[in-house]
Amino acid sequence: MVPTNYYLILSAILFGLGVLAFVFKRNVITIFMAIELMLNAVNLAFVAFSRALGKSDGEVFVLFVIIVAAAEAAVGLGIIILTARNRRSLNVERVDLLKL
Amino acid sequence: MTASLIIFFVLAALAVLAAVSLILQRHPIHSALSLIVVMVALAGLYLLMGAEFVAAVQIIVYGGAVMVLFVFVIMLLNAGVEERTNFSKLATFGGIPLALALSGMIAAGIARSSGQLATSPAAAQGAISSTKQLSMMLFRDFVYPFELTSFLILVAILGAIVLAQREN
Amino acid sequence: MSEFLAKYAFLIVPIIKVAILVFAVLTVDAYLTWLERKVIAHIQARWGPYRVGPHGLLQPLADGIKFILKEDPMPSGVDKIGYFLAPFLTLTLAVTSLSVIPFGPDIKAFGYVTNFGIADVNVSLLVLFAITALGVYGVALAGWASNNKYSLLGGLRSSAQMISYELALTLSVVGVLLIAGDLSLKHIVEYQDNGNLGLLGWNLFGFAKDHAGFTQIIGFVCFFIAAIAETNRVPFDLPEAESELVAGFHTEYASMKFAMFFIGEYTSMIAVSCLATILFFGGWLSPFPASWTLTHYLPSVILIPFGLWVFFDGIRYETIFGRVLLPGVGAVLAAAGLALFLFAPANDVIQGPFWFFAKVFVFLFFYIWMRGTLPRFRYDQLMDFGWKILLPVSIGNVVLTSAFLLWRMH
Amino acid sequence: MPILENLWIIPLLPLLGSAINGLFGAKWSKAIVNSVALGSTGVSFLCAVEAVREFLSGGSQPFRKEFFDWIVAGSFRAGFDLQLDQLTVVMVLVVTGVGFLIHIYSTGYMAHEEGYYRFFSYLNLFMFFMLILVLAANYVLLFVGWEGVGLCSYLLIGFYFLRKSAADAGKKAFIVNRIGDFGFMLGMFLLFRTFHSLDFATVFAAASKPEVAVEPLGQFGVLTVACLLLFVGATGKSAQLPLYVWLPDAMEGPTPVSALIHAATMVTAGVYMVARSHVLFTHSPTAMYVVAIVGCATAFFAATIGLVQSDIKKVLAYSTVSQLGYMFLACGVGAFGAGIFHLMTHAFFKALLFLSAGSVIHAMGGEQDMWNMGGLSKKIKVTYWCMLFGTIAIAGFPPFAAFFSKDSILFAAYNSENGGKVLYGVGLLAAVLTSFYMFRLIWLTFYGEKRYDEHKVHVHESPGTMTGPLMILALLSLTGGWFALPALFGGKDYFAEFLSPVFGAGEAGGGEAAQSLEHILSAVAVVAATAGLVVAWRMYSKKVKRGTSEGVHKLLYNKYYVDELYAAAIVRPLVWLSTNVLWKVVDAGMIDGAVNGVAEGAAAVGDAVRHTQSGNTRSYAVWVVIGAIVVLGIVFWPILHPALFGGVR
Repeated sequence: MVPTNYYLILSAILFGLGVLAFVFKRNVITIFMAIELMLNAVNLAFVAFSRALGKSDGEVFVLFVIIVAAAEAAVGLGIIILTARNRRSLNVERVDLLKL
Repeated sequence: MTASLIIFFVLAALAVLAAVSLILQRHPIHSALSLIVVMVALAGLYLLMGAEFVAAVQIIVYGGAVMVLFVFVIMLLNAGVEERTNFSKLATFGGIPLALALSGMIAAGIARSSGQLATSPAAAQGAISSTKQLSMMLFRDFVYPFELTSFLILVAILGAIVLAQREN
Repeated sequence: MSEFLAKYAFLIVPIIKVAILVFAVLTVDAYLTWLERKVIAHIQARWGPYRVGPHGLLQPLADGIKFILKEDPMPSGVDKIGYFLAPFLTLTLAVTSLSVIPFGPDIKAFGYVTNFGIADVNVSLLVLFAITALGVYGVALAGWASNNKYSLLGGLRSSAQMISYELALTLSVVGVLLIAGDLSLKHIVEYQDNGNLGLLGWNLFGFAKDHAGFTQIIGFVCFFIAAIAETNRVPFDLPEAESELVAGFHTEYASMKFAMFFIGEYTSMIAVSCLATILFFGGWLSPFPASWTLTHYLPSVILIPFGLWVFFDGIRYETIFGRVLLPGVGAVLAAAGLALFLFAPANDVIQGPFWFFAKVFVFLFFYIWMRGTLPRFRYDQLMDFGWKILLPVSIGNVVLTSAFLLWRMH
Repeated sequence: MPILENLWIIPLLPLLGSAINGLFGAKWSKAIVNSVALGSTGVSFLCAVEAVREFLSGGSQPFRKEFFDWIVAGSFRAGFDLQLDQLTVVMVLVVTGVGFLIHIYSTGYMAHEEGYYRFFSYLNLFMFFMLILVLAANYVLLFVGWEGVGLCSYLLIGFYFLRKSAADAGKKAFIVNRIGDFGFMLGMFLLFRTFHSLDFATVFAAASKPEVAVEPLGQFGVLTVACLLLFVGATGKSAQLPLYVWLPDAMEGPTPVSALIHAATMVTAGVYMVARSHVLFTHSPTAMYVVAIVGCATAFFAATIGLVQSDIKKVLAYSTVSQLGYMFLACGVGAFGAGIFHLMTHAFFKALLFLSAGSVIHAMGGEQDMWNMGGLSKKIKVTYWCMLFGTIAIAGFPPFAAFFSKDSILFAAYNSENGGKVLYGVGLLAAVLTSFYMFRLIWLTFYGEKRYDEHKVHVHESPGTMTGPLMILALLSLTGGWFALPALFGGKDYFAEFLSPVFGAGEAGGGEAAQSLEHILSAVAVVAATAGLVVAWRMYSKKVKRGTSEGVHKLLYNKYYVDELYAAAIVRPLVWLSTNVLWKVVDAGMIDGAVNGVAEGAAAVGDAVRHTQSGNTRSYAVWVVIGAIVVLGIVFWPILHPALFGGVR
């Protein structure tokens, strides 16, 4: 039986790596992946907690998170395709019209 | 060092390494592949925790649909190796330490707080969350959120179609 | 020794099983290619392979040797990881997908009960879908990695196609799940066992236990179509549409890597056929009512004459090889049939697998038949069909089934 | 299905009809719209009849049922409670019956109008609210109907909303009614404060307890004030002094509307309300007295104006006001039964008159000025006869309806204490005037030489859908009063007796003296009516020209300049206030100023901080991270500070 803390620490590490990728990567798609990574870390924590507390709520939440992530991926990738078409680049630093 | 612990550490190491490679890889496809590895490893961890349904969904939806979309889009846009520009001073200098600080905080928080939660006996023998029970919760207690998610997905589909179609 | 066995049975038995399975699968794949070539040849009024061995029975062997011995060039500018990963991924996943399939009822041997299959997971269907879901990457990756326009297009097409049809595939199964109320393939089969009704108890006809069933014909049709698309077979084989994309995603692959794709494709065919058998055609259940005990001798009744025919067919064969091989095979078959006829317990053991593989064979034959018959879809037609017809219909099936079950409940 | 148990059906049907017509009617042909409107109303009428039958067969026990709670707040409860007793029976039958007839009539009259479906949707909606009003078992629900009919009347007056006069008339009606409703609501509040309930049953039971003292004349106790406030509402709705001004203008609406809403049903709501709360009124002679005086004054006042009007509908409008005055007079002198009786008969003959007038207008192709008519009796016989019936009825000749009702009112007024004689006198005078202006109308319209251009207007009888209801109503206004027929010959007044469970048998005190007195009085009334007839005949039977307009005539013709008075006294000051204070100062100054100020403030802040917007997504990402760190720091503070500053746990 693996102690819950291990899972939590792991999820913390994964989340941190996700954040790292989030600020470190330049490619829009990769940044998006970083977000997915963070979501996964959170899911892990959810499942671990639901195990520890002996309730299924956590897993239900994980399902919801996954659903939302799927929807988000559909829309987000649509946006990315559009941006790439218009800006001819996937580098977020080149997509910088949103300023004064 | 029980078998489950060994499996845990193997999978955990796999996940962490894959996550690191996600960061280090310069080609989106490789990042995507690393992410898939992370997800599969996580699915393995779920199985280890006895949450087989979540594990399966994790692979089916994340591995089989979401990431395929990513790969598909990468191929479609024929994305090349990413260029490491450094226009954002804030990100260049502040980004990595801040991210580390954040994860450190979370880890510290967990380390300090997780003394409170003791593994419940129900969890010990993994009696909870047979898939049936999960579905019960999903369709009884969480039925309205569930229906809402279906609506959300519908909206997402519409949004994706509207976004992706070329104006003609 | 025996207690050692008892101690490590949980480890040893699966290993043995895996070994058997892999070997069997590879052989079956090999002879599936032979069968395919033969059948299509006859459909097109040709002879098909008939030089290597009697009836070209050794053709698969020859092909295998060819695959192994061939040079394996690697095109320039490929993405090495992807290029190597892709075929392995395809093959591994395809074979793994078979691991959760119960080929028959549990076997009792040496007082040790084991399931007729590798693993007995209680969400085996989900696991199966999970594995098939990952199957996309093999193709997509191969297409992208091998730095070739045709391959890329093939990869794109197949990933799009697989995503599109996966939905229909999954949804078409939901009806069965609603009826059985269980995700374990074994239980799904057992649920269809409606004693004296025989094949009417199968989900296809839906006179399941305590009348809580509903005919899944729609579901089956959707499932099978989607499955064909998932396995990239005719008429959905656009990823490798040779007339448009040379050979699609595996244009740049040769020798063993190509063979892996090949085997993977056939293995997934088998897996899908098994799945169809289990979900809709009662798995290992006999189509006859349980009371008709005479039908238990059907295997022998088929095997003995077939064996004899093979035997005598071999006798008149000109090459020495043929004279030895065919009669031998025939003799073995006939003997097996006789043995079954004589030893009732063996016969009972064989019943389940016999029916199971019979059904699977029918499906595989159907696959080949369609390849010999149907033209290929155009890409946009493919997408339209998947999204605008298949998906709605399978959703409709879900609604219909659940409504019916609800009505039954009240 | 027992209708009585499901009383809600009766109002619901017209609502459905209204909804259907309102939603889909635009697309449909007139036939379908007709069938929906008529069907709903007709069925509701049948239901009403059935309900009444069950009511009577059930020993005519007052029926009351709470269908569902509507407002429940603390001790206050206002439910969707309907009740059916003798009073309601009369009202419901009148409303649904006359309403149905007028619906039929409208199909003919409105046949060539724009917004046909709209008209019927409104009309049905009105039926719904009116039925709610009469069926309600508590003041709140009654008020719902009260407001609802007000709304419908507004909508229908402004039916030709492209005509400014119509729109203005609608607004006028609405606003004037608001004033009355304000009083009504205050009255309700007072009642609730006094009796802690607004259910009729509870309130009246509490009020009729012996310990509740009758407040003597001239003393303003709670009940008096409450009654007066309610009566203010009644004056608004039933167009009494001083709030009658909207009714004449309401004639801008289509004639069936005038007939249904502004003659037969809605305007009588006030009378109904007063009669319904008779228990309260009888406890306060002051209020009764006020009611009587106002009613009497209105009856006379309106009649005088009606003398000289040239617009045929205006005449009828003023006559309506005056007749309503009669009803209030009856209520004021405690003869609630007589009031309701007159209400019913009035519903018949005034509806008849209006519809006939409508038929005349229809025949004249929209001409309403009586001075441009004349000699129509040959051309449109049916209409003429019906109109004549109505006139005779309203003038109060036996054996027509109003004879009985009006006489019982006058009789009651005569032997009511403190100043009954005066009331009686004025009422009688009003009766004379009534018969005068009605016959003036008859002569101007139907006799004499024709004063219109043959070639422009081609007079034609109206279709059967219009004349049919006319004849039915004519019959009703002939026979409508015969319930009281035996009373003349010492028998008993069946109508009063029928209503007596509601009002108590306190009125129409029998006895030989009263008997003979009543004979005398009715004879007098007949004489008065005849006098009016004769005068009218002398003045208008021979060749006439448009009345000169100076002196009294001018005063009357301009309706005592009341509208001008109101305009000068109330409207203009209000307009001035709202333009110069509310608009220019409050709105433009304070409100807009505040809004713009906020906006400018936001803009200034934006100018200040927009320099952080580098537009580089990664910087934003880092900002997000920083935010997350801060939030986590706050959340984890209790856990972290020992970790950071080496505190001990």
